[in-house]
Amino acid sequence: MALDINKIRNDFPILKQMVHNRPLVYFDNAATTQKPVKVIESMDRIYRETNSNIHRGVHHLSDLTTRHFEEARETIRKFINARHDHEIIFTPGTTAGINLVAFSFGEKYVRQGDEIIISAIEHHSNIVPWQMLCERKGAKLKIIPINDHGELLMDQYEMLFSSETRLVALTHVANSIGTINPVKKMIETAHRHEVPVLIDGAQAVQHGRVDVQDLDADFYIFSGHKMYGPTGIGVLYGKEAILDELPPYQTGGEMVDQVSFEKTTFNRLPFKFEAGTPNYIGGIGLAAAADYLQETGLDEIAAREKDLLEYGNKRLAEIGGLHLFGEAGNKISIMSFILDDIHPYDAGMIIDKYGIAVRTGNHCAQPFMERFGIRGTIRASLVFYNTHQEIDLLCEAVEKVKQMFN
Amino acid sequence: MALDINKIRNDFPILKQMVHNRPLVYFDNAATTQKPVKVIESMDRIYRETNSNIHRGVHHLSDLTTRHFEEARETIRKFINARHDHEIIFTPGTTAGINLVAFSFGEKYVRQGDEIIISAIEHHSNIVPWQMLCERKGAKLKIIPINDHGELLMDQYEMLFSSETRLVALTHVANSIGTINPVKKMIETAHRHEVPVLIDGAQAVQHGRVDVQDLDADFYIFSGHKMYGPTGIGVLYGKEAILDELPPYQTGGEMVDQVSFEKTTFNRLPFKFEAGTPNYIGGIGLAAAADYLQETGLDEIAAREKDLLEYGNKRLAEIGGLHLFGEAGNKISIMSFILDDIHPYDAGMIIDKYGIAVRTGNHCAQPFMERFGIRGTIRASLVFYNTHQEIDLLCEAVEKVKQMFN
Amino acid sequence: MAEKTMTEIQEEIIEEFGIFDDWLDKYNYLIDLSKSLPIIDAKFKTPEFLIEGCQSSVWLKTEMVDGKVVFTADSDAIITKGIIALLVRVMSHRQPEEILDTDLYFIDRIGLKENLSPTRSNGLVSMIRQMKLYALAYQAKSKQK
Amino acid sequence: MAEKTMTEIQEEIIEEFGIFDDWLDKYNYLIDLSKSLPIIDAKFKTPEFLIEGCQSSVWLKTEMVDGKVVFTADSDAIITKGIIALLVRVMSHRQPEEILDTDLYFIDRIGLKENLSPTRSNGLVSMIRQMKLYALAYQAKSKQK
Ligand SMILES: Cc1ncc(COP(=O)(O)O)c(C=O)c1O
Ligand SMILES: Cc1ncc(COP(=O)(O)O)c(C=O)c1O
Repeated sequence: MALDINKIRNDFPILKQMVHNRPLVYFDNAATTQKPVKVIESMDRIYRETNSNIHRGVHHLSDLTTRHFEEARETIRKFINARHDHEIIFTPGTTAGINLVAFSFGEKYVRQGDEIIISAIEHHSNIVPWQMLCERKGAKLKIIPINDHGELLMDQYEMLFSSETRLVALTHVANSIGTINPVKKMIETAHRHEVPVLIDGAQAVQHGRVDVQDLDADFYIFSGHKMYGPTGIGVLYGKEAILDELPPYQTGGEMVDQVSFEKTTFNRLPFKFEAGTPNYIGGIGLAAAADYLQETGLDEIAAREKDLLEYGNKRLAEIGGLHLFGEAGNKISIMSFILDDIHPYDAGMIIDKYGIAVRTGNHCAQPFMERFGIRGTIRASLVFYNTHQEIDLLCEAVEKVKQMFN
Repeated sequence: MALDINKIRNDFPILKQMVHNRPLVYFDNAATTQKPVKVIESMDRIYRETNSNIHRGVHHLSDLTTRHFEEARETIRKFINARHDHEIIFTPGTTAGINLVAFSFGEKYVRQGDEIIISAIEHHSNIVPWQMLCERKGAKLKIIPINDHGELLMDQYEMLFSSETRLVALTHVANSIGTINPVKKMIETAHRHEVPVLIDGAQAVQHGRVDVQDLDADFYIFSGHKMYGPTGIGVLYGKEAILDELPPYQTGGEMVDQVSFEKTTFNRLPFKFEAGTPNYIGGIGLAAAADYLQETGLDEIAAREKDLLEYGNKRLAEIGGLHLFGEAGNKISIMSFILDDIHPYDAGMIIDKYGIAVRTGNHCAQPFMERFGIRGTIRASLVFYNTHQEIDLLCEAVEKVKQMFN
Repeated sequence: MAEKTMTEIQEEIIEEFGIFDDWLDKYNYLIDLSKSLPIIDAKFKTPEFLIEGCQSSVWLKTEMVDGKVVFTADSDAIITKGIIALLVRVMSHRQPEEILDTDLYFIDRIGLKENLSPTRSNGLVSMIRQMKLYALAYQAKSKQK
Repeated sequence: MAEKTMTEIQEEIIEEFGIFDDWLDKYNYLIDLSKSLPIIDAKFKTPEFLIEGCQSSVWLKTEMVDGKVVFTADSDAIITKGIIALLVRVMSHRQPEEILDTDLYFIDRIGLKENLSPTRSNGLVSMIRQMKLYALAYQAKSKQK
């Protein structure tokens, strides 16, 4: 069933904002998505009615808030179909989650001479933590190359494995150009070499169903703020068997079991990895976002976004001197482009005046930009609350840009 | 000028809640404080009107939100009187901030055989990260002991320094019993030995003026949720000269400057330490909390809380078989007590039925509990929005507990 | 002993608690019950039998007597102990199968659910899990034979 | 050259921009201005003179000529370049003192403040900082003598 777009747009209060005296056209969804009323109100309600620090509290509000937080964990478990609640670790975001694994997995399993495989279309957050780990341990980073469409080269991938390979860290969806990587197949390949796989799902969970068991991902990581939830919260999923083996990352607060100055023992999963007071209100807000996505229907969302991408691609292709990057067969509705002889920044400044929010620059994917010999692109990232009319407005603005700068 | 308590209670919507059919008496403020409308609405407004990811955005909303976030940094700078904005690092909370320093400072300055000084009244979050660091580096933890009142022994402190001492990590205010440590003097002592000092201010900033320059603290760390702000956000203050020298902790996102697969360089302060999308909405909410505290008046707050402590101490002293822990001359309004022959958990369960939220247990300060040979206490932590009448209700509930269990 | 089923005993307890008007009566009754619990021998109050809760501790001892699982338990907190008394009354002297197959719903129905909240850290949730695990172990063992 | 004070030039620019009705006219004018900027010699477009912005880059070259600071600058983005043209018009060929003492308010007044937002990462904020630092350095040097 197609989505009722008017109803949906009503769910997002910010979409009624005016920017430079024009109705906001929000095409910066890959940076962060807007929030439905349901999410905003879920947090507002806690602050007004039940807020209390969680765990170990004997009083009513603490009990209530703890339950809500643990229910949120269960909601997230269902959302990505993890086997156990305690495989869901709340983190401050994707970057924090990747850093956690880079440290804990690195301490346990990565030695001098070992290798870690990442791809050429990773976000900096899935590059630099591995570089740092490699530097600390004397390990080596191997890169899966891409073709001109922005697709990973599968034959090259297979060839990167060696007996030294310890981990593959791979984005599910590329934030710069929207490519959906064939992660299920790639995980299978890695597992054939007995190498576990971390998936950066920051650009994936908001665009379609993700089933971590079906993917057989060893780690799966994402951010709340990119899936219609609040800032300051994210999720690290890890298989119980692996998480159990890893040493803790940050320490202090509820994550410890017994503390003395001589010896400290750690709490069980998931608490072992949740040091300090977690962002429990953020966690509850994130669960509200997951609920919202489920209710709206992830298949319906994917279908609508596919339609937007097709329309957008068609309309942009009509504009002379406009070059789209990333033409993977399988991608989310991100349109990343440049205009002949026009600096993305100049274009962005003018497009902004039309009330249209696009992002310009390297999108935290410098190595990718270098691959194509460009400094940056103009990126319009659309989601299900966007419309054809908004795409038309973007085209109008782009025409204006061309007229002004040529 | 004394505070208008009716007006103040109106600022906190949750204080009107009913718990077990009684008006909520919230005495669990050391775990987390409640939030004034000003804070709740500041975040609500962003989500509804201006939300957009910060930094590097060319569009209007991104620009606006970035400004608000950087203004929040400036607000926090003023709040603790730091010299520079870029000495204010936003973190997910106190625990995260301490872990950051334990890693980055540890990597740079701590070697085999070095020593770190902490105290006997630290929260686990200011114990375990140092234990882990010591374990990683082969360093040693030295503990400042306390007397029976819960005060640190200054002569012993002085004697702990050696040429191996690299850092003192010390709580400003003890969360278990409320002792205010003479941190200014203790920092002076450490500096005389050329040792920098990290202050855990999680229980301090919400109770009175803190001036990091006056204290001359090298690091000062606190949580938003304990100072009337949102969850998932905290602050690490560090002196520019030291922060500049430290390697980054988490990596990825805006905190990098140039990334290639060969080499990555890092952004300047404060971004170097803010990996990934920071909790920018939390940061803005936190600034609203700091504003609220300034407007209410930190001196007025301190005076009111002193009065509550005096009244509470007096009333509790009238109850037979009740023993207060922590009778430091200088303390915040935390009353930590046990009842003869009654388990704190049993007491807590009954007190809860009176709609009173107290915390029972070890308060994440096991070593402290062991020092006094107890498993835990009942802790009532009061702040300026609490009242004498509420203290009377607590005394009533405690009498009931005694009657039931004796 | 234990001629009645676990479900019957649960219903019995629900009826008993039905007469209480408010929490005060219920908790006073729990305190009384705590006194009725056969005290676990001090020699069993060892780490081996300890179920650590952050707030209160629970000791649980299990034996197999004539094909039935017998639980003895204790806690350092009175209210926890009162609830233990109820749990022992329902679950002890049962065949493993019954323990495994029966839903424990009475705690909720008598309005003491909060005491089983995992957040209370009073050891009770772990204790019930432990009781079921013992039953499972005994069952597995008897099937082996 | 530069008989007028920096403040006078700023007022002049504000007046010029006063005739524009909307952003479109302003930006078109900036684009025109960008073309008027004397092009920086390619040999100076080196890392040494580069001020890196995430979005666009700025090159800045400074000389001391007859006791006055002379700025030459360029950018890879046109709008940034247009604003640079204005900044050079106001700030170049000045004594260090004047550069240091004068408040730069015209950008705000002509409604281009957004272009100086640190968040735009277009290098302009760093450029202005750099211009003032150069002036400071020249001043310090001349005092030494
Ligand atoms: C003195 C002290 N330090 C550190 C912490 C940890 O703070 P958070 O849980 O916000 O990370 C607390 C919180 O209870 C505290 O009281
Ligand atoms: C693919 C990908 N990974 C990681 C991140 C980092 O996420 P966060 O900034 O929420 O930590 C992003 C955000 O842009 C992303 O798109």
